[in-house]
Amino acid sequence: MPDTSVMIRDTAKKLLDEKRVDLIIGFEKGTLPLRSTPCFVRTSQETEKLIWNASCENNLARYLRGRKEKVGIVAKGCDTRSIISLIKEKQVAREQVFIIGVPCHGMIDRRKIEAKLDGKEILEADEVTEGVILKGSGFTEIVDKAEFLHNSCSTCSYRNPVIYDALIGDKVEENRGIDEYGEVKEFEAQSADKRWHSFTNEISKCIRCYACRNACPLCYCQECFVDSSQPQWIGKTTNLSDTSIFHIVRVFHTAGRCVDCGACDRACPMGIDIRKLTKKIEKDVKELFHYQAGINLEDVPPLAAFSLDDPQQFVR
Amino acid sequence: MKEVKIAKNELVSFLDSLISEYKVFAPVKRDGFVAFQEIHSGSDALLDYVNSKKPPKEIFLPQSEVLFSYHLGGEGLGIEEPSFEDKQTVIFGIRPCDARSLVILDNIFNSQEYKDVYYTDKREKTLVIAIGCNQPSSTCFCTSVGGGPFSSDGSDLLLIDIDQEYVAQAVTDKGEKLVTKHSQFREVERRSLSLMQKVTQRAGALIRTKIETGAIAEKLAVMFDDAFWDWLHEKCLGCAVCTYLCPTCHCFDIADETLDQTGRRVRIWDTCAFPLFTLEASGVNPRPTGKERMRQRVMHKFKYFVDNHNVAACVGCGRCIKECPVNLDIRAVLNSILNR
Amino acid sequence: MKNPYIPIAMRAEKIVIETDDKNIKTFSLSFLNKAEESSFNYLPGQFAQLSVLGEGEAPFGIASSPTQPGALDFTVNEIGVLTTALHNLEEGAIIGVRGPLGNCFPIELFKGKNIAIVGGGFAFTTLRSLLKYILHQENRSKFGNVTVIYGARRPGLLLYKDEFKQWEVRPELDVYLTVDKADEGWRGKVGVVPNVIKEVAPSPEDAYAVVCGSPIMIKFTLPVLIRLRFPPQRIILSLEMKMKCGIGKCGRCNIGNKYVC
Amino acid sequence: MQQPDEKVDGWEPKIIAFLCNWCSYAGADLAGVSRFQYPPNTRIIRVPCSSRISPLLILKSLQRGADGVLVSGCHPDDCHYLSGNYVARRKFAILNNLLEYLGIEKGRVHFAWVSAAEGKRFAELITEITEEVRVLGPAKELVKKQD
Repeated sequence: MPDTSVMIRDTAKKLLDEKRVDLIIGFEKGTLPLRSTPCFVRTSQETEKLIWNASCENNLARYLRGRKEKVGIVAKGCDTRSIISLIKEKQVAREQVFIIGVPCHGMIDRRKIEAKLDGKEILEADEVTEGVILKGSGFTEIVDKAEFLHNSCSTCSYRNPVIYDALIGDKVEENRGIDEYGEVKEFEAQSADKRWHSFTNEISKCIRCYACRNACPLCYCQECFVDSSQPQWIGKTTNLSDTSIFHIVRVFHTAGRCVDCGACDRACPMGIDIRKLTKKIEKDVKELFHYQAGINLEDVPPLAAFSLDDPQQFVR
Repeated sequence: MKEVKIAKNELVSFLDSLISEYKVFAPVKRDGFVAFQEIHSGSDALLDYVNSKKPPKEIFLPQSEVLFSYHLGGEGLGIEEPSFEDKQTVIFGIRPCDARSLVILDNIFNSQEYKDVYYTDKREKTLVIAIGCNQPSSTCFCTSVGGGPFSSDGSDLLLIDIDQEYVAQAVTDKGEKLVTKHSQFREVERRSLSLMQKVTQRAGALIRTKIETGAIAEKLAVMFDDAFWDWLHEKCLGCAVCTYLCPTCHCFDIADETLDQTGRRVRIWDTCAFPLFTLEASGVNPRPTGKERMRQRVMHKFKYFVDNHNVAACVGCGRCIKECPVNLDIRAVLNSILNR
Repeated sequence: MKNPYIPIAMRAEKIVIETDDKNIKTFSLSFLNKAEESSFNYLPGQFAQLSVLGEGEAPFGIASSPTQPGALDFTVNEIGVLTTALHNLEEGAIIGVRGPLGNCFPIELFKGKNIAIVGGGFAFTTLRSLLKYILHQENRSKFGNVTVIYGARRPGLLLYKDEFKQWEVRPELDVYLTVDKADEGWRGKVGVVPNVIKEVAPSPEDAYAVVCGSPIMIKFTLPVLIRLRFPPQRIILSLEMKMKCGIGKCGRCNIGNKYVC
Repeated sequence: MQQPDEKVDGWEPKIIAFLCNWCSYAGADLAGVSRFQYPPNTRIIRVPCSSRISPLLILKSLQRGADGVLVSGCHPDDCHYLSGNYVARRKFAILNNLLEYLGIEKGRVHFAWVSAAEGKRFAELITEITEEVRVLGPAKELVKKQD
């Protein structure tokens, strides 16, 4: 089977040459081991830069909005789900995007690997069939990729693109028998005090850099509530109450839209477990309204709809 | 410069004696990363680490700092200026790049022309003990921006790890007084000094990135309208990771925080990456897109700062490289500028 | 060193509505004590930060002239949080003021020269300060001819109407008021400021031009002045950007390596 | 609002009630006109519809010293705007779960349907909620303190 990167390049080149798109958004090699970086390709020569590997972790759907040109986008399963959400919310027109779907085996969480190496720096990383070869000063190690996937990847049940105009390679087998809400359930089982304590402990790390918001393809409000001055909803410091409200409301805003791509979680420089919040919302939306974001173009988003017999035990 | 040595097994007792006299900040492991925090026992200090997640600038320029407090509803403005802590402070274990960042920040907050009372108070009460970098990280590029793994800029005392002991270089009078006062510091033998030389040479060679930044400001001088900026920002998310984690970024916002009848006017980190940074009340934004904002960041660090203070506002610590969510690498940016 | 972040308290003695849309008011603030007044030394072109505690602070050009002691005037357009808070104040209210900040017009250079003062919209505040300074009896003889060209979108939006009435009749002052759209009873010129400059054509001989207005007005005014042969170094622009500290530290108001404040 | 630090003598719960203009507010009005007694701890804010309430208003109330928050609108099928309360119901179902998940005490945030005819029910509801919040004591979790 030809290499995925090569197939992506060929497809991109063809699309540009045939002028079916003006721009390809994909990944190129990053400057650090285990890192790739988004790249924007406008000529067929530049398509040589395009790559695919287990460090293509960014959700490129984030770059789709507000474009006038026709765009080809390299998209994993989760990216295509975000694109669906964007199309439903009329932020992107279906005909404007050419989706180059790439079946995904999951992306590597380099922080997990770094934690395992306990301070030893990785200077080189090579993906091979058996795993990932890590080289550093005075050590070479081979690790099993599956062990170091992002949490959102190891519980993902949409590894294959949900919609696409071209599919790169063969579909991969979906995860089966994994309880994707395991962590949420574990958290739910704790006492309220404990939950509040761990929530605030996480949030106290927040430096208000808004990387979570800015990495999220669905966080696109013209004016985010945290930036509004009239009214000013929350203060601008890292006061715990203010940062808590920021995270609660941001997460709430993802209801029925979040596809658990993990972009917010990965972007956070302070390692805040944001996914523990988004995943809860996702779980509730599924349980309460039988809706999952980004799995088809037809279902009406749950907060834009209602049913006469929606649950209301919580209402007096 | 006075050179002495301290045995590694005496470091904890040295720190303990510092703690009895000073408020001591040292690297500790917290929530899975390294942070500078006040320690209450010498053994709490982490010695084996690369660098802290957040730069120690926050000790001098906290993310939010009270400029003054006020009480509403009374006569006049009801302003109360903050009082400053009396206690002298020590920062132990800061890396030379971060120590150097303090010298760069001094240009803004502690110069001949202007002394920021909040910053200067803390700066003048603080003794900086740096530890040189025997194992620079692959993202370090201090030597390209005027520093080095054993640069003593900004330190009062610089410790150099030579296996069983540290060679201690007293860089300032403050540092010298400290080593004279504390009995853990002893005369250094020739053998240790030659060992030190080996260590520093080896570490210097470990820094792989070499960028000739000398010409950057000149290049940037004619690049304001360059097409380069049209694409450079394209993948940037516009978050504040690179600026908030930068040891030299110092831009701030000022806001009032009122609860009930009392409030505080606070100075808060702000960043040129946010549209709000320059958005005017009228709705006009002179830096309307990522292009202008990215240009501002690069220009501020490598052109305007050089014009105004004769030094780039970058110490090559590599935090922005490590933490950028989309791997927008400042080294690559600098190289592209140089290649234009 | 004095802490530049601490405002002094001043009293709003008089608040005057300037424009017919009631969006612009001029606040006359008086010092509460002599010591504060004598340490507030400013020249035309400088600004100050006005505080309404709890709401924040914002920079405003000083619209009064140092030749009128005892008070500072600020003309404020209601547009954001702080300006709204200011507009909600009543006479007698205490306002925080810190300054003077920024640079003044290069008044020393103006001495012995002719001056063309060009303003647009509500950007006539620091120009009013300059004009009043020049017209002060002790200063008038130090400057040459003064031409004032001031425009607004419509007559109701012109500032300082009463003062302009007095200035217009002064023989040694050429005053041209213009509006984009005239109404009944308008006797001044009609047209945008750059066109009026073209028409009036102040002589560049031994002259300085001082321009303050919206970026768009400045953009179209500059070529006109250049065509009239004003050398660029004798065109003085007053710029404004969003500011926080006002003392060159907070890092947002720069244009190139220069801080606007 | 002055926030007592702990449950002290003399402390009274403060409750913010967002009432929809068409049903619940009229219900409160009827309670008043009918002279049904209920505790005076509630501050009422009239809103056009329960769906107008953003989570921000609820959280901000808790942040700034409310010990309890009530959002009340028309019964299902009675919305003046036909479906506002149905949409609100979905929104609040998620919010309610999320707040509980984070560990914010149960009983701080309440949702209810009260019609214009239910003056008595309104008085009872407020009495119940006030007592529940009184038992919980002053709000702690999201209260903003100067740090």
